[in-house]
Amino acid sequence: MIHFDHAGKRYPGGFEALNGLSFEIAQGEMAFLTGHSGAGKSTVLKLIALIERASSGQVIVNGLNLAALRERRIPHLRRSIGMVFQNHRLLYDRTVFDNVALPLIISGHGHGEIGRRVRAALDKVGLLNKERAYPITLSGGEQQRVGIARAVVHKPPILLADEPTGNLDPDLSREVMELFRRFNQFGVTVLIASHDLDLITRLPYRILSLKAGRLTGERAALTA
Amino acid sequence: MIHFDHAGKRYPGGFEALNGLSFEIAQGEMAFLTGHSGAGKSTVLKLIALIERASSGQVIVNGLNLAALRERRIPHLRRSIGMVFQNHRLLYDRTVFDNVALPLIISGHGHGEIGRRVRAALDKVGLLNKERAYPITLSGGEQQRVGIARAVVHKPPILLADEPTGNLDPDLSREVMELFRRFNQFGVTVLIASHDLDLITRLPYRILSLKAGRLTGERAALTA
Amino acid sequence: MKRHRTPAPPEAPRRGAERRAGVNRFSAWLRNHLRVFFNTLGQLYRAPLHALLTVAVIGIALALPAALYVLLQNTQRLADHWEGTAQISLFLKPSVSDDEAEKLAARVRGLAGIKQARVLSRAQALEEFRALSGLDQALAALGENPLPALLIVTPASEEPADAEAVLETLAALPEVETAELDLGWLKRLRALLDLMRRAVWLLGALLCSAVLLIMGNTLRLAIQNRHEEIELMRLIGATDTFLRRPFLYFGLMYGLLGALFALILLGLTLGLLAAPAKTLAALYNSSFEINGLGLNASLGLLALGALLGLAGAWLAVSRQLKQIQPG
Amino acid sequence: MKRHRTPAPPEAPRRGAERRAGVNRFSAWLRNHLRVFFNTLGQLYRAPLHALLTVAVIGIALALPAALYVLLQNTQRLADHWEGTAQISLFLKPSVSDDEAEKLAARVRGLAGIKQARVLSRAQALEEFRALSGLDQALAALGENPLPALLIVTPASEEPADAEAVLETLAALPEVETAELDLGWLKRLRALLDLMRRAVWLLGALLCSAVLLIMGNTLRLAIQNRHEEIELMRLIGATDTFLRRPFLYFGLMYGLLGALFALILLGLTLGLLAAPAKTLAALYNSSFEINGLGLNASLGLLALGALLGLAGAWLAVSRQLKQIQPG
Ligand SMILES: Nc1ncnc2c1ncn2[C@@H]1O[C@H](COP(=O)(O)OP(=O)(O)OP(=O)(O)O)[C@@H](O)[C@H]1O
Ligand SMILES: Nc1ncnc2c1ncn2[C@@H]1O[C@H](COP(=O)(O)OP(=O)(O)OP(=O)(O)O)[C@@H](O)[C@H]1O
Ligand SMILES: [Mg+2]
Ligand SMILES: [Mg+2]
Repeated sequence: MIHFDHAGKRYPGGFEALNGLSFEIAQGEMAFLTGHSGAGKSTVLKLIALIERASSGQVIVNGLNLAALRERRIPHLRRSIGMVFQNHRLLYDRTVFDNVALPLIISGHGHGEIGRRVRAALDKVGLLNKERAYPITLSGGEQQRVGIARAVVHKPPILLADEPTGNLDPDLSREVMELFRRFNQFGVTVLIASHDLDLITRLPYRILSLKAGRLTGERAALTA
Repeated sequence: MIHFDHAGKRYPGGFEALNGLSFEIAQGEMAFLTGHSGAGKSTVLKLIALIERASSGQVIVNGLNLAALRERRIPHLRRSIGMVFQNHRLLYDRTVFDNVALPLIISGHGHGEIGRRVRAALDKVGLLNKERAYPITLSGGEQQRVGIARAVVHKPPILLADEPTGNLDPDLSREVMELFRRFNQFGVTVLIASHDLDLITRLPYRILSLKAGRLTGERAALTA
Repeated sequence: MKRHRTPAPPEAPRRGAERRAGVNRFSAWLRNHLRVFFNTLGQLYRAPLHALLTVAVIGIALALPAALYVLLQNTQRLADHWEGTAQISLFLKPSVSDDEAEKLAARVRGLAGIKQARVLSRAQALEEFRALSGLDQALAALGENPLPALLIVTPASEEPADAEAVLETLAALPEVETAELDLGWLKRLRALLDLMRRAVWLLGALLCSAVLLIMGNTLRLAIQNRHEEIELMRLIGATDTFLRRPFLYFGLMYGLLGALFALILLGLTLGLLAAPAKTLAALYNSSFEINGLGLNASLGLLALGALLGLAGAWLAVSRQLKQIQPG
Repeated sequence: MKRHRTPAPPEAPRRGAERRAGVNRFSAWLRNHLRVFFNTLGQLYRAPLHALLTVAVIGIALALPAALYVLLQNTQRLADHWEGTAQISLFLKPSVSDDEAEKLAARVRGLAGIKQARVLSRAQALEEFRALSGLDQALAALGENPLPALLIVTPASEEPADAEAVLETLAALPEVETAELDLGWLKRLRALLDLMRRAVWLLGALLCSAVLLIMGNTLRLAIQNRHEEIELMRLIGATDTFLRRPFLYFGLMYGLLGALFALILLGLTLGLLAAPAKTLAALYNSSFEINGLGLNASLGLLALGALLGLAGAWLAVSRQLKQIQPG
């Protein structure tokens, strides 16, 4: 589903954020990406969603070779990916409902279906009662969960999350991870960048460790 | 230095975020504020910096009774507080240097002094080499540290931090806490909201636990 | 969706459903347009002061060339009223009586290349002379009427060359003392109207570009203002078309409302100017009244407003949107 | 600051230093102003297209009333040139010779309430009549000159009542056949100029408010655009004055540049219109030339632009900034 083949990323300015990175995540797999601050975790996720283009090597996502993907087709790629951002990226002038509805509006869904799907997604993250609230009135953890609801509302085959538990207390973190697990059980390919080692090492999934843009270690998935 | 006396906060909409909260933090003390997501940690910090006004009870900061503080004097209060925000709040169209320089520019410092102080602050958070970079080119952890540099550059007597380690890996988290400790050793009053219990229970400082807007527990400072 | 009603388990991606939703492309398209249309209306409604400001600025910019156009039309009408077209004045010999003059007029009407001919008797000539020159008392001082009778002839063609030919024929008539082609007066009028037309075009061009600029500028700022939103939208897969649409509606709507504002402004201004214009006309013993823009030109102005709004939006949006990319 | 050069240990808050830095209030104030001034210049320089757009819009809005003002001034000048002030035309009896007319003129000049008196001989009267009426050939057809000699008298006072009194005195002179006070022509001119003046004021008021609106709108959007920055600045203790300052400079600068743009635009337009105006003047045998705005009025326009920019900024900023509070 996600295949990095000697991918490198050199940012303008010359900084080499990724260096000959190769790994593969199969369809329906769930994996963690870890590493110290600045190791390149966010950069990996950016390459997958074509927020940045790899400067060398190949990245293949959902069967598409991203280097060959034309500008016009990028929206198509992104609609097949749900992203949870490190800093939420909610729109503060819209209600929680409207924030979560965005991916559906973009693909032109009908009013009734939008309502049903958004409420289902909010229900899953336990925020159905905050539907009409504005993000500014939510605590940091609640905002994070709105972001998760938005990422899954259109049922993308791939789910990427950049430190989704950074702003959550330990209990909530576990709950959120549980949520991702369940999405994975329904066939979604999940890749999560996180440095909450305590939490992720306890889970049975594969863990990719980055250091200065290189894969330095990998813990295979534990069999349950 | 910071004194809450039966302070309550009811947000518009009727939600009771804080409820008869009383505690005191002495000058030169360092303390943690913890609690689950939505417990009211950020609200406490907002009341101290007058981002929100208490709806009942009293809050006294640096000798000022905030309920009686006129609108015009708010900047004066805020200049005596350094804040590290949960979501960095950096200006993305300015360099790291310019971001850190803001508090000094606001109080009208001279060019030479700004340069000296900003570099000293960046040096402390280990980002002196990123002086000319734009925040967008920094990793999440680096951005967090820029936020910390900005909070301390004008040497405020009070330092507030809202989950300053939420986006940092464990090593960096420890380093950042160490940084706060050192500020505290130089006489700065420090209050940090955090749910990284692993980290903060290991440190010898006082811990205030919130739950649904009430103080539910307190661990006194350990003697070193 | 019934099978998903059980609360907890997350829904797996059903690609079939995705595709099904994508089948009816047209209804999605229409839905999007309607949504954007009502959103734009809603935005106008929620920020009425802002909307009014922008609309007022565009309205003023459109009202000005429209006002000058109205002025031009009215002057033209005034000119037509006074002079009609090229005229030939035949000054008849003093010996020709008013009766003989009428007969001559009938004969002249029969000639080729003549549209109209009318007699201006000596008394009428004096009257008109008086009215035109404004020197009533000076003429009264003359005592006896010194003016001859005239025959005012309108040639069928307005081409100076044709008119000259007619002039020559007529000048040869025995009853005629002198024949004069009123090109002087005509030239002046034409020069004046030319000047005005040039001014209207100049001003019109200037102010239409001003509307483009205003629209572009307003939208440029509006887009920058929604920078984060656009970035996020791109991140979750919005196409350029989708992102552009609300701004184009915005431009269209503002242009249209601006034109409407211009029409109202023009109406008010003409109302204010009607009284002094009437006073002025009365001094010239004229019943002249200012005419408004008229239905067609009004509709034209609305169309122009809409077009300029849309064009300004397009220019700003295409350039701006490209620049906003998530990074 | 030497003692802080050791790398690691954080600096304790030195309240003494804070206070010391606060002592020289004036230098901090000046530093702030200079910084903002150069920042604003820098912004203009970095986004020249944006700056140009806004400046152009303001410039056009300022250029229009200025253009109308120039038109008014020129018409006034033209009118003065033609008519000067209230005039009394004394139509002399046909028996009065040109010599006698000159003597009469000398006598009239000596009377109270008379500013000037000049003779228009019969030949000159015919000439002027011809030029004014444009009916050369009609007059030529008259053969003999039917006009009497005239005495053109300018009363010292322009008050209609005073002029009437002078008129009565002069009408009583034995050489005078009829005396006419040229109030009709004067009235018309006054009505026309009145109309124009009204239009200038109307347009001026309209467009000055347009500039205010444009400025306000531009700044409103600029402020919203920097919403986050302002919020952050408030959080770290920026005062209202501090936050307002850059926007006021922005308004001032844009107003000033807009006025400059208007002056250039006006110059170009007058240049374009000079040729047809000359043609028109030539038709009237006049050497009339369009005058520009002049130094004083130009400086006035610059001041007006700066003032409007500042005022628009102030209006927008005070309202907007209050609304942006960290939450
Ligand atoms: N747009 C950019 N331009 C230049 N350098 C960049 C850019 N984005 C990231 N970098 C650099 O690339 C490196 C890796 O960044 P990245 O955001 O991938 O780190 P990360 O592993 O997500 O770190 P964190 O845990 O702190 O979020 C960092 O050192 C950063 O400074
Ligand atoms: N402006 C607001 N209007 C209404 N309700 C608000 C507002 N801000 C916060 N709240 C509510 O108050 C409660 C406490 O919020 P607060 O941000 O203080 O929580 P927190 O302890 O910081 O949580 P987290 O760890 O998730 O950041 C939350 O339930 C939130 O929904
Ligand atoms: Mg990252
Ligand atoms: Mg919080």
